[in-house]
Amino acid sequence: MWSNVFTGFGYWDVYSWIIFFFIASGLVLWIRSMGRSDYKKGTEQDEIFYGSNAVPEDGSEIQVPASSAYWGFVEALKGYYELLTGMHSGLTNDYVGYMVVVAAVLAVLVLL
Amino acid sequence: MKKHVLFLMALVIMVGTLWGGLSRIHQFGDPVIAPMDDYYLYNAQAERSVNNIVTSIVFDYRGFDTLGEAAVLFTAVCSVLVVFRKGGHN
Amino acid sequence: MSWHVHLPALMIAVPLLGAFVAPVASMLGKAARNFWLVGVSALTAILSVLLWQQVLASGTAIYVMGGEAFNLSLPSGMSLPIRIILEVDAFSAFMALVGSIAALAGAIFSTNYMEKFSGLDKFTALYFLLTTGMLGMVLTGDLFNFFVFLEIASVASFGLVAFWRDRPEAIEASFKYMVVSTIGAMMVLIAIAFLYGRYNAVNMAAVANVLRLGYAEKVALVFLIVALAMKCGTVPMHMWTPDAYTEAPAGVTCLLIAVSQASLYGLFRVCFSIYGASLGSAVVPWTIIVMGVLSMFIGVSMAVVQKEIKRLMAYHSVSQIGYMLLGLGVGLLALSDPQAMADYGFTAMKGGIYHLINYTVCKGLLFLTAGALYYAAGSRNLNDLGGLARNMPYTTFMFVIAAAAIAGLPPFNGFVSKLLIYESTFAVYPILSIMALVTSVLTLASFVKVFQTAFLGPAKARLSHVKEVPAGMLLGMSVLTIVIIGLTLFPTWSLSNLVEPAAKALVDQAGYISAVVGGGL
Amino acid sequence: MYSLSVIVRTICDVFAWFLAVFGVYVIVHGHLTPGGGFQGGAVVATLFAFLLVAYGGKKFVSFYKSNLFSWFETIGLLVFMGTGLLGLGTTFFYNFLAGQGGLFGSPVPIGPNSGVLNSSGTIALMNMAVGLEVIGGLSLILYYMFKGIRLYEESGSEETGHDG
Amino acid sequence: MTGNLPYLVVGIIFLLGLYAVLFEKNLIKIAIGITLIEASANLLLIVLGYRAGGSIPVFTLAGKVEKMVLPVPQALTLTAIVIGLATSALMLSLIMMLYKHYGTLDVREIRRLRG
Repeated sequence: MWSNVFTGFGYWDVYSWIIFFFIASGLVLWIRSMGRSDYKKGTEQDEIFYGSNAVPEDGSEIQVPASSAYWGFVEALKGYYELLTGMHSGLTNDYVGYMVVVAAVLAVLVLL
Repeated sequence: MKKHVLFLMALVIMVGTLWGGLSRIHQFGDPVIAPMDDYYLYNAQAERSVNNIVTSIVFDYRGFDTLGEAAVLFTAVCSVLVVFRKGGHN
Repeated sequence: MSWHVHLPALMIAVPLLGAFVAPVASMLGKAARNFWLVGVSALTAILSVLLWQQVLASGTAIYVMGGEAFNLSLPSGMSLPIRIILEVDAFSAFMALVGSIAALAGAIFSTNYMEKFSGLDKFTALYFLLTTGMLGMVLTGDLFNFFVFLEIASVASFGLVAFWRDRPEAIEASFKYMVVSTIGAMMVLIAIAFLYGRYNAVNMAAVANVLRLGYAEKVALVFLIVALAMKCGTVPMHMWTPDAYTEAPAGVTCLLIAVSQASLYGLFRVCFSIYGASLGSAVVPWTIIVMGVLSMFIGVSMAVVQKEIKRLMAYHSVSQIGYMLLGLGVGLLALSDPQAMADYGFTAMKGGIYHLINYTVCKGLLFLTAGALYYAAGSRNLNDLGGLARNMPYTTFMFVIAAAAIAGLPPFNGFVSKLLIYESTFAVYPILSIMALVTSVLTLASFVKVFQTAFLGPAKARLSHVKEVPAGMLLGMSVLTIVIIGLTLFPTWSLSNLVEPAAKALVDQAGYISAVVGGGL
Repeated sequence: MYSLSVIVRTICDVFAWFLAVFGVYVIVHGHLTPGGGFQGGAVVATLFAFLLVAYGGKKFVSFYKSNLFSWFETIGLLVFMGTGLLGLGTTFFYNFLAGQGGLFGSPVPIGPNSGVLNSSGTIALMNMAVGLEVIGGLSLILYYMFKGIRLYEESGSEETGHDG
Repeated sequence: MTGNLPYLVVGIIFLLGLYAVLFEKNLIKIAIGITLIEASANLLLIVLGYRAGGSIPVFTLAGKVEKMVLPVPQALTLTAIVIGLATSALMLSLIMMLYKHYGTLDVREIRRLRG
């Protein structure tokens, strides 16, 4: 129960990882304890520095929306994604048709 | 339209293989030896004292299927009632 | 004889009775209905644990429906069974355990989540019927009975996907799912008719005992593989998956995951136990492997660009199905070669089956957290969400655990199963494990996107009123969280007790056959 | 839907009851003659389609009691399930009445015979239970699909669900 | 192959149903195609159970019977028919709700879920 999981090529031991995480968190706490101690919540010390501009009230103005996340990735693979979204056309006939195509291909492969 | 041609070809291939398989099951009209069905035909009357062999299969030998079948009907009724239920809160 | 021999029948009878009584129970008011919903699910889960223990202790359990004795599989002088036989080997018991855990979590979650809807008595009945269909699919040893339970699960899921019937997308998703799934079920029925016409038997073990691969058997195999692969949502037949998973209520989606796993079970029962050694050529294993790789890559690459949270997760579950197809397909490839099976095949199957339970609990938990977000924030569009970690700390915590586990971050359980799959598929073909690694990276990317846009970031004005979800939903989520943490902390125990018996039972075709045909009094 | 002419309604009044009686006959003799619970239940359920067409929707809705028929369905299912559960002494769905004498327990001669109504054990019970369930279920489907047309005509109260 | 004509009929009905589902744009026609596929599956089961010159497997008031058709396919078909009925009823209900929501029966306009 406390041994390793042998994967045939290597092994996996969860407890060494957990011990490592404890050590790492201990290190983090130690480094944090070396920080300055005159930090006070609520004072001007924890105000957001927004390029010396006024911080907008509603956060939705300064948040990157999800639709623009990984923009470069999608832009680089434009053709691929156009193909894929063309496949998901929302037409019920197509959905059945892909199944029939797979059945035909598999039938040809298996029967030959 | 290219897609339609592809679907049509796939449909033809699929149904063609289906035909090929169907004609290879067994000759129509004389099934090869049928031990399971013959067991029902010869023993159902003595075992379950029932004249209608089909009913004996539906409700006794394969009664569990019939329970599932009744459950399917119940499911369909529930689904239709869900789709056409009166709105508003319970 | 003790009542334990009736466990396989009770496993199906209890939720079915719960479904039949549900309209009566819900006449007694809201509390009675919720109690019935949770209590029967909990009872089913307890029964599944007992059944699993019994199967592990005393081998494959068979149950003859309506026979003179529960194990009288063959009448006198017959070489093939004449009654419906439930055959529960370790793999079936494992699947039933996983499915009933997911059903319990979804039921607890739904008690609070469905408060805003009417017609909840029908909801309770349909939920139990979906559970019944899932359990029957994994427990039965009879082909036509498998079809009947497949239909129960399908029709119940149509009704549940269309539950919010004032939302046009819900009806649309249900209809599309229905058209595709009904045709798949009819293909299954035609394949069963082929096998019946050839061998005059509908019992899986009896068919497997006498099966010789001919033309008609090949057609039946093609139909079964295509229909069941469609039911578990493999590319390019996955189009219904995002629609249905997105539009179903969250608690139901958690159970739909388990139902798709039951279809996967059917696929591998057909490949390993019915055809098995007589499968001959390597065409079918390679088809399954290619379908798995396609599902992994296309599913996750569609998930990255989604901006509706449940749709993203649904596409992503398509990609996780690919891992199981890959692992078990590699196992099927090595089935006829004991050396290869010992080298990498069995490891791949262990990885696939272990990933199956990891996927079910993690993805179920992810869908529940998505439902909690929808319940609290009133929107599923990631562009409208943001900064919710302040308002919903527990949901955030559980989402992080589930996302890290399914993305395969050490030390979570998802990493163990993926590690097994990587190393075993590398032995077959390095490109396979490279694709799996790339998929894992994109998985992490998609969940980083969800985490960053929904939970982190500045607080939004329109979300300032959001509070943590009610206790019932938190309880339902924490059930799955506890399972994930347990699987994480004791990987060796879960591998040796949950996964390895299942993989052994799946490989052992002769044992599956002899349990019925060789058995009897 | 509006009610049809007086001729049709009269014919309906005359023949609907034969339809019901025939359906009940098919259900009760399910273990002797072709047919059974499902077929007989479907025959009885056609009676309701008959009435719906002949008398029109409003009148049908006025005299059709959906609660009663949902009780039919539930009771039929529970009797069916309970008959299976009663066999748990031996196995689930064990036919514990056949050949025991008593209710539905008398044996039948082997080979072609004229049929014994009091035979076949739980099969007859299950026939009646399933017949009851099918009568309830199919007529409920008819009723609610017709109500669905009305629901389409008058836009019912929409459920906002979780949005907003 | 005239002896196997029923198998040919099964294939033709399956072809027609699948063609309707693949190429028809009206929801009602798609539902009709699906019921056609169900009919072909049921017909296949019944055809498989036919024994030349056999009588129905019911002993009540049967004359002297020398052989009977196979009873199992009829039982399976009974189950399959009820399942098909349930599916068709639910599908028509969904089509009614779709028409209520979208105001059309054209499948090309019912595609809000895409991409």
